Amino acid sequence: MSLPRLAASLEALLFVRGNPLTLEELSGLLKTGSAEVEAALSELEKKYSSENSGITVHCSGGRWCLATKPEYDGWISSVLGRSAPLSPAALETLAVIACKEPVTRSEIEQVRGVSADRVLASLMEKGLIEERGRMDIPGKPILYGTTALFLKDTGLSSVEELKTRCMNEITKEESLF
Amino acid sequence: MSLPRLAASLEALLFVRGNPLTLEELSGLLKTGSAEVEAALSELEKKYSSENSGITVHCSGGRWCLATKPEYDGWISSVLGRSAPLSPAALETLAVIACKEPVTRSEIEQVRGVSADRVLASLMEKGLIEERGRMDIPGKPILYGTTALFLKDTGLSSVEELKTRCMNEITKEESLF
Amino acid sequence: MDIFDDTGDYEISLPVFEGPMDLLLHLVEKNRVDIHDIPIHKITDQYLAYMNQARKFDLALGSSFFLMAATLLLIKSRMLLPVRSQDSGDESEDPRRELSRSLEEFRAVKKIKLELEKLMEAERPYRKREPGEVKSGIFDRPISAERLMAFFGALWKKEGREQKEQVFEAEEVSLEDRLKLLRSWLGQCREGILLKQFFLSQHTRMELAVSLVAVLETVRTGEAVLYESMEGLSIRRDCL
Repeated sequence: MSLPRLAASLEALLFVRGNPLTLEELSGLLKTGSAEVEAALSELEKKYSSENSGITVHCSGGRWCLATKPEYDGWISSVLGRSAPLSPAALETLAVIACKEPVTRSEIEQVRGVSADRVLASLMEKGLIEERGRMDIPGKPILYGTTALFLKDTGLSSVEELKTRCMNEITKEESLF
Repeated sequence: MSLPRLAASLEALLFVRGNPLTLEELSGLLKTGSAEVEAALSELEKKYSSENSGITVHCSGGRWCLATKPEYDGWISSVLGRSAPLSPAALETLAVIACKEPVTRSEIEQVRGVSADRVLASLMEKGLIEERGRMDIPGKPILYGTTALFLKDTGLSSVEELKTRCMNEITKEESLF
Repeated sequence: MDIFDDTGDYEISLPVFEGPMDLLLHLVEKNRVDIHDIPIHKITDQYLAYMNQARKFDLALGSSFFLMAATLLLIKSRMLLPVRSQDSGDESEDPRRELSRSLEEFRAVKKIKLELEKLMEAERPYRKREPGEVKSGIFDRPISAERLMAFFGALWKKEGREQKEQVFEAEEVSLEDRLKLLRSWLGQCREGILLKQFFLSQHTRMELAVSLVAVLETVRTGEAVLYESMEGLSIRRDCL
């Protein structure tokens, strides 16, 4: 397949699959080497940047997808509305869950020192966390964990990546002393 | 807004919104006249056709959306397999229409108990249903019916055949009890 | 209280803390003390001072703040007790140990929270496609007549049942019925279906409830397995 044709196929593929895909997945689906896929991705990137285009290829967490260009964010938000950013309490709860998943409500409350009822409901509603069954102890408390949407919204490839990133940061800071 | 800029905004908007939009809706969202929107749409169309692009603007039933180019259909189907089947909602709506055609939107919604707006647009755009004139009652609601493509895709010779087969099946089941 | 407000101006509002841990960590960092050797006397005083200030400012503090205050006072009183000689070598007897560990954990969480905020902020402007009915111009061909009939049949029965409901005002949804529906879905979509989609196709609470039982039943008998797909929790027929 010629490069422009491969790039067009890639574009169609990324468009149909709304979810971000890794280079390996793309290479598998397109039945071509990852070097070719990379070339096609940068071909697309070039096309979107050179033109007056509202969309672009976006990579985060090692996964590629089509997305609107950031400079249109303000405008799209004004037209379609934007979801409110998470409250500090919600972010903090999400951090605890990402850290310890699967985790019960009482464990979360212990770490934060405050009730987590409402925050959990709101995070569930936003689709950022989900129930992961129940713990096998008296009372059978619900276990919570993060979702695929959480990864999509943060651009992380896995929850482990988050931990690694923070650990590196902590080690870096400590080595300063 | 300049035409290329408007076209890019339109592209971003159509991209984010998964569902097709009418010219009036687009004009309202873009806060510009429908003539300008039409110009921007044909600008996009031109851009997609002149280039090696995998996607295009697509209009059906008076609604616009971004879609993959028809020539990629076979390839995407083979690559993604059954990843883009009709949604259960679409299938159910199709069943209602096949059952009662010609039928108005409000009749469909009455049977299914949910709004049929989006699903109808999607079935229209897939060419599985079509408008069959309007009912002669106040409001003159559109009547919907299945298309020849629907018969081709289901392998049925007529809609009556579906009804007969279904009736037979139900009778068979009921005779078991 | 200049630990909270360097200007000393009481008109300026007090910082708001998410919880007692948040306040405690703030005090530890403000005083630049070692988290493993907290000057409990000083920190407790400052903690209580904040609570006093909060009352003056009409800031509603949750019961959790009072619980922590009690814990701090307890630790403080334990620290005042003379250490018995046989215990002196035992480090684990330090009443502050539990608190240090909690604070350390909370500090790690705060770091992750900041990282998350940064990541989400960076990702937000890149809008992805909203899931819609129209994924592309393509769809599966041919539509199996059987699959359509399954819906057809379900609808037929539903209409019949709804009429019955009007008479008896009771909803009858059999497990068998839902199981059959689920199985027909599973049979048609061998690569699996989104649980959410299946549940959304149910129109009444009773139908929904029985559908859930149907899902659990198929999982229990090993007929189907639940798995995590990119779109969410899904179910598919267990081919093995």
